[in-house]
Amino acid sequence: MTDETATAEAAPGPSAESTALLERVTAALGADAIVESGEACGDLVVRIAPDRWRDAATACRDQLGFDYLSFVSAIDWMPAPTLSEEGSGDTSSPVQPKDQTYGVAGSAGRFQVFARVASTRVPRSGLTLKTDIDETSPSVASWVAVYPGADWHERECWEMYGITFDGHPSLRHLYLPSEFEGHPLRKDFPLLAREVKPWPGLVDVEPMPGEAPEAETEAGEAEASE
Amino acid sequence: MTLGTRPAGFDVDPSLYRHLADAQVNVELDTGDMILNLGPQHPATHGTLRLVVRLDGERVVASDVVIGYMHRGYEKLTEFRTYPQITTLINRIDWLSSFANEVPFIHAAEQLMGVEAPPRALYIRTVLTELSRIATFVLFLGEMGLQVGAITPAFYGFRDREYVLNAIEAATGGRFHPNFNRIGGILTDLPWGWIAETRESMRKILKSCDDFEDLVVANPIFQQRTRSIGIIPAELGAAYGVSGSNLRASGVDWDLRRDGKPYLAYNDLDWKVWTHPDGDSFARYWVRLQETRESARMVLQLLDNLPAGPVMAKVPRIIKVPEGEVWVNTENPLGEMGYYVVSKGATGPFRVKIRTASLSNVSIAPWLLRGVYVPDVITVLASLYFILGDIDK
Amino acid sequence: MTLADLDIGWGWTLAIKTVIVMGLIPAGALVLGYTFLLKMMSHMQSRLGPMDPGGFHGWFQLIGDGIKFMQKEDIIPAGADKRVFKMAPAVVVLSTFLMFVVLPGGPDFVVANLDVGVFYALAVSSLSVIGVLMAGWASSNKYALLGSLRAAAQLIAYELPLVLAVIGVVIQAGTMNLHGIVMQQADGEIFGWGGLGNPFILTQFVGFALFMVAAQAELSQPPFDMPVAESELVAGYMVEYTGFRFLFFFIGEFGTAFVYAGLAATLFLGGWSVPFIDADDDIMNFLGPGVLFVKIMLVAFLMFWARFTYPRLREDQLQALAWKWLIPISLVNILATGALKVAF
Amino acid sequence: MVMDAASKQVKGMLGGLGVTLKTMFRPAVTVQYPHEKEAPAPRARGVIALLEENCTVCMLCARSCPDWCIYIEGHKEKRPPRREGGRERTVSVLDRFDIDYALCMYCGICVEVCPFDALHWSPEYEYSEPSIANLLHDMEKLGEWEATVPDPEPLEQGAEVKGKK
Repeated sequence: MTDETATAEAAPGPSAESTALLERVTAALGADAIVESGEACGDLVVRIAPDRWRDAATACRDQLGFDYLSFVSAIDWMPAPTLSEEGSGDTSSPVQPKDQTYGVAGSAGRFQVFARVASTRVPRSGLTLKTDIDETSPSVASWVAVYPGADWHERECWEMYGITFDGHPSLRHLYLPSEFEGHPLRKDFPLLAREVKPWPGLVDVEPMPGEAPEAETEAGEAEASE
Repeated sequence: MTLGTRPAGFDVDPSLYRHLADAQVNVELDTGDMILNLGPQHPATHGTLRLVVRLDGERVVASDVVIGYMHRGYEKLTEFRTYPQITTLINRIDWLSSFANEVPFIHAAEQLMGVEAPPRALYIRTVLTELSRIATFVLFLGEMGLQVGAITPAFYGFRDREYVLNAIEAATGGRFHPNFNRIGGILTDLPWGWIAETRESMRKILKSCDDFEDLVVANPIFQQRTRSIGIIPAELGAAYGVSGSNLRASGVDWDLRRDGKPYLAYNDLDWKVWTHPDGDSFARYWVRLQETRESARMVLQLLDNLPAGPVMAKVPRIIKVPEGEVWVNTENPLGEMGYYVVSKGATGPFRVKIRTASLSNVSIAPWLLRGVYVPDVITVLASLYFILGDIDK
Repeated sequence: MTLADLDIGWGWTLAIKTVIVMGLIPAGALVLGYTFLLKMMSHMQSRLGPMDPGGFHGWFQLIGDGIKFMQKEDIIPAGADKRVFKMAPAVVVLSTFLMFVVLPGGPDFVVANLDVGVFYALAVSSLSVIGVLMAGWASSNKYALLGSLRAAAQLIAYELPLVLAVIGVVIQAGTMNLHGIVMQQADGEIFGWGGLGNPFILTQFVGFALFMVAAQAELSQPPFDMPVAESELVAGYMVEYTGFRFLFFFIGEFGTAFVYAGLAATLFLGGWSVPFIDADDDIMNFLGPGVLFVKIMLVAFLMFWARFTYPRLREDQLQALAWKWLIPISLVNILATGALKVAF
Repeated sequence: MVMDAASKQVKGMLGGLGVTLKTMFRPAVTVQYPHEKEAPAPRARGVIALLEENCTVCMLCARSCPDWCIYIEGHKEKRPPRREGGRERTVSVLDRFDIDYALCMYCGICVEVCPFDALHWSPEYEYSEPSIANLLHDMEKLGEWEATVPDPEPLEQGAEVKGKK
């Protein structure tokens, strides 16, 4: 019974708590550190300048009282080169829009590191921080000095996206075997299982002898499933 | 051959997927100590967790956790699936409390779509979440006894789990993977006579919790083996992201069912959040025992005032979630589980960050295991209570 | 009608006695293993245990296991020290066989009625430590090494309370000869009333408790099963053994449990004697073993009951329990028995 | 103070023994599987049964299955018109409808998404095979399962009974 959270994205302006929290964050970090802020279904999302990423962590823990680190991860905003245009007729995986749009609080480029911190003392408190990573040399300051829990999250992020975290004690593989090449969670990394096996959803209904050729049923079926 | 760029003729070199035993181990080798490999096949690790331990005699000098043997790449899979298909997948992350995995994801999708499940559906979801919590905790109560050496509690744990799994199977059709949640409500209503049956199994669970109290908690040998072993200080636990009963056992009075954003029907219940000041393995066992009892009472309360009415809100057949981002986290049996769903208006999400509890709960293990005896390594790991699917996603 | 007056020479009597003992140990191990490990443990855990093998309540289960172990492949690890690896199970089981020598089933139903019976039994029982160490070291496996070192420390630490607990009985009985101890218990009277005889458990209950705890540790059964801690060391020193070598260890484990229960029954519950029948006449040669068997099952029930209920003590707690609690208590017990012996 | 700590310890030890003894005399919970069989709940998702008449080869189930484990082939046929004088109907008829239970994860999306109610759940669970290839059930096998599908049982009181099953 989510009463006060804004239902749709275009809610009439961010809710009261988010604005109050935004002021506290600006006070703690200084206005220049905050590039942009927005609200995702009632939660405040703040985009921090890349060089102030570790100060943001220390500010969150000391001044803002967010002692609990939920996670550190990354997003790759590039639209995935979907497989279906190769004519395999595979409509099983969802078709994402082609243009590269950014989520709440925007983004400067393709990669973004985002983290979620919360407080164990204040109920319903929490903050999502984002920062931009430039594609050519993806790296950002590591949070391990402030939140020791970030150690494994950053190792996973490095291994999945290729974003190096300066100051991390030992960046090495967390999930993948040690000689694995490539960064799987990047959008251009193929999902092998789906490429090796032909798609069983292919329509295989031979038309009546002398009926219209194959193409007609193909089109008929494709839009039925949209 | 790097896999990053996609070559024309697509052949997969199988050798790249072999798990080499020589994971980069962050443990400097010097002659004095003995390196012992606990896992990946080892009775004490709940699955394929590998703990490389450097021993000086029987005392642990340094330890490093190697995970990834169970990695199935969920976050990559979610980019190729529609919403109904994802719900069937995510209840395989923490397979012990599989119903509880679906709740935050469905809640996130509902918030993005602005749909709200009818009250009866919310009540039934809460009942099934608490049932899966009892199923997970009851197994823990038995399992912890086994790790510390007593064989009998493990069988009591599995026996009680059967009562709860039968109830879940009668309602949802699947013992382990119910797949009962839909965006906007649940599949169908409860079968006839289910409420009476569940009340009966709750009575059995409460009685067997007293058995665990006498057999394990009151036992001085168990207390000797677990008191002041593996103490997690509250602020360090929070900094590591430890959550759930592990953090409440260190005295942190924080439970997302009460302190997080209101979800399901927890606000209509009166229930108590259990904490314990010590923060050692005994406290974690004790807190989970009290929470099992609390969950059983909650289920009885929920079944008493279950509202009548529909179980499914008005939702289009082909679900397209409007563009937007949302973070929903809930209090799963193992700790805080959350989904950061980024949607761009397609039939499937653009990116789903799955925050699982066990990853952070186990990340504190190397810190905890410094200077500990080998038997206590097993006690500490057992008391943290993680599931490998939860860690490796 | 005792074996002595069958004029068949000492060679044959020795052969018959050996056959009896060689048959008794595996049978004792099977009976104990079946009733307690399979049936009692499962009922205590609200399950049925083996029901199918052998029709009625799965009685054939352990015999079937034995045959299965026989035909299993005998794997010796590459890095193992072959000769020591092969000999280890034999040494462990040897101590069990030797202990049977003195256990009296009736007035003459005993292999050798040694005057230093109790002393001999306890001395021989500590032979198994060597076997365990050999097994652990020879298997060249880290878990086995850890297990055997733990076993060595534990068995030696609990040798002392075992012996001290028995000294109380010896003082009260005045003799170390097991036959004599049983007779003392059969004929003795409590404050003048001789009806029930005077089983030493009544006066030596502290000694009995100490003996049971120490015996539990000697058998490395929970709460003292650190050497075979299945959740840490997988199977301790037995981890590399397969096939009939593992069968030796299994028989050793349950055979020793059978012997210790026998020893406890003889020392504390009056061995083969039954209250109203004179313990010395010939009928007891046939009735005695049955009575002793019932008492053994009683004592074994206590042992296995604790085994299925308690968790495992950690290594240092286990040692602390032995040195700080059991040995001082047993010394006090000896002091008290001595003082009372002198007074009465 | 020392005394009640000691007595608590002794009570703790004996309490544990009490529990195991009490359970020993209670009846065991095991079900002797080959001899006695526990009936699965009517709603249990054991195996998927196919009602061939309802199927119109619309491929929705094969398309929405996350594991890609449904393989369908069909052909079109002419059927006499329902009402005389009406024009002839062309109907798609199933040639092949296989479900590979080695891949299936029993999620039930196909049963739910089928618009013509051709797929049903049956609580049958004893169909294990020595070789994994036989787990590919063809149309006849799926038709046989149709007999074991229970009719929908009544719902709990307070449930709003909608038109559809």
